[in-house]
Amino acid sequence: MQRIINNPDNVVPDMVQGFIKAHPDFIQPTGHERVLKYAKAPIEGKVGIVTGGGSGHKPAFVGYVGKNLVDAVAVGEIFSSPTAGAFYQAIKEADAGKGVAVLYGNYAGDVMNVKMAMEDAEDDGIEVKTVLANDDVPSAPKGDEAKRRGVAGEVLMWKVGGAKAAAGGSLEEVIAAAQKAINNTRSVGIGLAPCTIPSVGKPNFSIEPGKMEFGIGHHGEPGVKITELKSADEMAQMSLETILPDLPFESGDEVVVLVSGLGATPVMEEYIFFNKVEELLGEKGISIYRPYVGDYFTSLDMMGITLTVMKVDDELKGLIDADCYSMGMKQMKI
Amino acid sequence: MQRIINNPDNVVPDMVQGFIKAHPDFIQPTGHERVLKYAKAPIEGKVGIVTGGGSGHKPAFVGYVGKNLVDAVAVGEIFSSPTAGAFYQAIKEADAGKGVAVLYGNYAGDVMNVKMAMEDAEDDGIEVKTVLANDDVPSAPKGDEAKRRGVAGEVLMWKVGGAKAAAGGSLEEVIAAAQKAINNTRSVGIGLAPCTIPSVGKPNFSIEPGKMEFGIGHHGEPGVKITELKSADEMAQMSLETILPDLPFESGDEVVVLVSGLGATPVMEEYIFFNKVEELLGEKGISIYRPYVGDYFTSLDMMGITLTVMKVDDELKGLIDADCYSMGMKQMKI
Amino acid sequence: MDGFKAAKGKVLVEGLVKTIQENKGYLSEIDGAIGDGDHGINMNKGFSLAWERMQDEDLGLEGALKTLGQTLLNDIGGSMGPLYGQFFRKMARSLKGKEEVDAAAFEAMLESAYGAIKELGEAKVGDKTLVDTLDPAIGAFKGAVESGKSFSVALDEMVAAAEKGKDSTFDLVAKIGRSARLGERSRGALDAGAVSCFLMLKSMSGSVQQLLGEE
Amino acid sequence: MDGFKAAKGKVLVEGLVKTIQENKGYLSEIDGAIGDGDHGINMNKGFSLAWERMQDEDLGLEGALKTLGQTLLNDIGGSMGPLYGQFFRKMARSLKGKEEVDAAAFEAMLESAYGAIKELGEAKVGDKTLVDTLDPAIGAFKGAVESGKSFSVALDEMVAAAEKGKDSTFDLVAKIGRSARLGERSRGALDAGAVSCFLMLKSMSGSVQQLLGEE
Ligand SMILES: Nc1ncnc2c1ncn2[C@@H]1O[C@H](COP(=O)(O)OP(=O)(O)O)[C@@H](O)[C@H]1O
Ligand SMILES: Nc1ncnc2c1ncn2[C@@H]1O[C@H](COP(=O)(O)OP(=O)(O)O)[C@@H](O)[C@H]1O
Ligand SMILES: [Mg+2]
Ligand SMILES: [Mg+2]
Ligand SMILES: [Mg+2]
Ligand SMILES: [Mg+2]
Repeated sequence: MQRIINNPDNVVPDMVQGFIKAHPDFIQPTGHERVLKYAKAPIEGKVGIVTGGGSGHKPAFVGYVGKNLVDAVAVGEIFSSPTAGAFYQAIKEADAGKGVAVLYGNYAGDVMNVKMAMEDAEDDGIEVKTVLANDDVPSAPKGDEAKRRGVAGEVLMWKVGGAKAAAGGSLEEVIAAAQKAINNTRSVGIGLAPCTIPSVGKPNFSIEPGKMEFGIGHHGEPGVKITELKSADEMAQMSLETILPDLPFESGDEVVVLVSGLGATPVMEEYIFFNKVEELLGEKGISIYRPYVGDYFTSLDMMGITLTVMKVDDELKGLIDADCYSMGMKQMKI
Repeated sequence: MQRIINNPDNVVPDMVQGFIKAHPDFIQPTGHERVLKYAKAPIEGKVGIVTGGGSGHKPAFVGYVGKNLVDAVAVGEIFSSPTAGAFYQAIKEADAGKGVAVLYGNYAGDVMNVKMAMEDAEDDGIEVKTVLANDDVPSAPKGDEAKRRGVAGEVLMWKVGGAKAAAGGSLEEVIAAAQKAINNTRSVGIGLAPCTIPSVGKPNFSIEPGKMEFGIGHHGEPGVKITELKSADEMAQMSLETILPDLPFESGDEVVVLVSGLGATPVMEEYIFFNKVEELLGEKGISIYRPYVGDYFTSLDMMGITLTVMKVDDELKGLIDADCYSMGMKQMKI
Repeated sequence: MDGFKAAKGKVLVEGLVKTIQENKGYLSEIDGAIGDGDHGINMNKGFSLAWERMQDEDLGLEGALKTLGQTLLNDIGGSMGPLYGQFFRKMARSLKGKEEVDAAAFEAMLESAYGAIKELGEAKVGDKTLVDTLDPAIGAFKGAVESGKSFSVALDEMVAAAEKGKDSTFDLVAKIGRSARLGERSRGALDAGAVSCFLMLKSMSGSVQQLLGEE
Repeated sequence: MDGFKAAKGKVLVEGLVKTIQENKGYLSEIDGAIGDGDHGINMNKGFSLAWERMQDEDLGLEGALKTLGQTLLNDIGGSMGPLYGQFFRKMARSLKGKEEVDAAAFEAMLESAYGAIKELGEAKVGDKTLVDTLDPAIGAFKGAVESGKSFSVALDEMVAAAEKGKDSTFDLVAKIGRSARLGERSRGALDAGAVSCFLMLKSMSGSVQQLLGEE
């Protein structure tokens, strides 16, 4: 395990400490050591945005705390849901009396902990609503969308929900916008080399050299097929063939594209992959309204790439265009 | 080679195409296929900022083209200097009549190509001055600083030079500020796993599992020692012990710290490393004016980390604080 | 009446903590076969922390169960934090105001706990989870009480059914949780949660029998 | 006077292009031992591209050398692009306005080329680079001319010295360029640039002898 860590059991607190020190301008600790908040939260008159999940997905989840994005985040152990207590605290930190939208991913532990946290928050008189991201196409067949995992599409859900809240949207409007974002979003991932949970010390699955795992999950959940390692262009094509018919995305559509590395992927390769995605979408008459290429949602040190496509209408375009400022996403008009 | 590429000989054009498509809002192609420019360059009344170097260091070099940073960049093949023609074209693209500052790294090929390009540009009546980054401490002993390589400190040199030019500085002032930045900057790198040039197809050096190479260069140039793999905290300590006495940085100093992954390094680990750097600097009475943690200057798919520290005075602080917008660095007041 | 004083019930929780601590390695080993090998670690972390918090407190059964549930919920995370957290919180809540815990109160306690698990986790019998232990155990307890058996005998029958239920998971294919990913390969191993649930029911039964004997 | 018409000199460049194309694999193989194995690839790419650009053009020696230099400079990059690029650009510049190329003109051409290499690359004799070929070769040519030998003989002595110089790199430790990183391990192999420089001087000598014979 060639890693830059100390005690493998302490990667989360070590990372959280480093993160707080690195971003004093917009990140603040809270009374709960697994909850961080935007320095200006709660923001008067604004719906609070909360998310959270297991660690190891940097920039997700802490990296999206910031201006016009997430107000407070619950941080879990590596690949393990944060506690209900952490979600509860995050909800309290984000609440400015206009209600709180918890925008998170569809994983059993997170679902249970959020449910518990909501009960406690509601006992405190805080109105809480949720959107559950389920953008990962290969994780369940069409028709069974409710079972799908949330992956990098969560980033677009936070962007949209965060912008809607910043624009003064009510809790219902924020939830509706975030839900629309995720309903219009589809993702798929490809793994080229496995990841290792530091406290375990060895990869908990394997991908043979010369092979790749198509449809892999963000924790190494098995994909839909193992194939020969393909070229970047072929990977782009396979990814689009999985994503496009599922919504479906059609000629004339405008989309936001988000390409993310999985942790050990050089950014150069993400651009090479995106280059083909853009070309293929163009051939299908689908135009990219705004592209994101970078490390937006990773899986420890996994080598691989994910593609996320969101169909946008005028409302989503406006929300996607809004300025924002966090470690994982910074946007401004120039 | 588990990589997301097409023909290994085409990684540079594939990446450049993807990069242009991904950032239409601030990146533009030019008449030279290996030269990209900031969409608004040349900017009336502003000194032009140019850089360039071999590819494989994403975000460097193209990722620093943008607002208040670099105006035009020359893109080389993987780990190989851009041509004199590319540097010449970049100089022309950046020139608005106030002269051009070429801020680049100390590598033989780059030095020769820039020299040639300057002659041609001067024949055209363009005033060109240069700053040669040499921040990599282990690459030559103290006293022999002129031989040292430029590494991640280049990012701070661009930030400072770019901000000075944007603030209306003359060519002499821009050069003086960039030179001050690099004179005040020291870096060191640690490699945990080697990188592979795609067209070569296998690592051109090796690091045994359980070992690390301290003082490694950005192309795998041998470090000063190979040791057992240390903890993140020990790596931070060794790095500071190399950097601090060299300038020297002393109690009471204020510094900018830049921690960068080398390509395959999960961002989580960069924060774990930074956490200790901050603590150790604090113990020495050195305070961090602004930290940067992320992938700022990489080496293909190398696993490892670099630490860069720059001592700042009031001028440098002001320039470091200036807003900027590029793929590799975005900063704004919030 | 056949029962024990709720005020004396902290020993039930003490027994649970000891049971989990003693079986930490065993539970992780079982989880290692078809899960990620951390069940004993997770459980031990939560139960030990809870005990630290309550050991010097003068608590009855309700208070001790509540502290245990609260700790699991707030300090463990993952899936087991909320599942066992609610399990014990709901047990505590069902005891509210009760001074004496008789078979009916114990049954109500188990039912509330099971209700929480069902509501949160949505696992069914046969999914290869702790529900495969819990469901037959409660059924056996209720059946025994209904047919007029004593609290103590009902407890014995509960433990026997829990053990059978736990063993039944060996041949099952996991339908829920982490090992569900393995599909057919999850057959031929016990479910870690089913084992921990059995060990806890057995421990509670022992503690209650002890208290009943003292009355 | 002993010389050839500059207008006919494009054949010198044609010969250089063929030499590099024929030795592409050999040069890369040599570079592979202590460099990164791309010297033949880099050189072939530049020389072939230059020839494509000039083959249908009616060029004299000056124009052909200039196109070659310009192409290396503008399309190759790395270290060899500027080094050999300037090498040939400076050769071209030294011929400006000359109709006849005699030994003095050829010597001036070599001197300009060497001057460019020294200015740009700052390598010294013994550093294990193409300078180890070039320096003795020019010295031999000058010596021969000074002692009254013919252009043709001077060329022969130049090639002989170039070959000796090239061979001398075998035992040297690299002080500059990529192989310098290897330190002592760079001993016991030829330097790729020294070899390409020798092959080019030999090729030019052959082409000139041919032209001199035709006069
Ligand atoms: N939805 C659920 N309902 C009931 N029990 C569950 C559910 N999900 C998981 N479990 C139980 O949790 C156990 C695993 O716990 P543990 O190893 O601590 O968590 P993790 O799977 O996150 O590593 C399983 O053996 C199973 O009995
Ligand atoms: N500064 C220099 N001066 C003269 N020749 C040099 C210098 N640096 C490198 N060389 C020559 O360049 C050759 C290597 O060329 P090549 O393989 O094409 O470039 P690279 O080293 O970038 O792969 C060396 O064998 C050496 O002769
Ligand atoms: Mg487990
Ligand atoms: Mg686990
Ligand atoms: Mg070479
Ligand atoms: Mg090379």
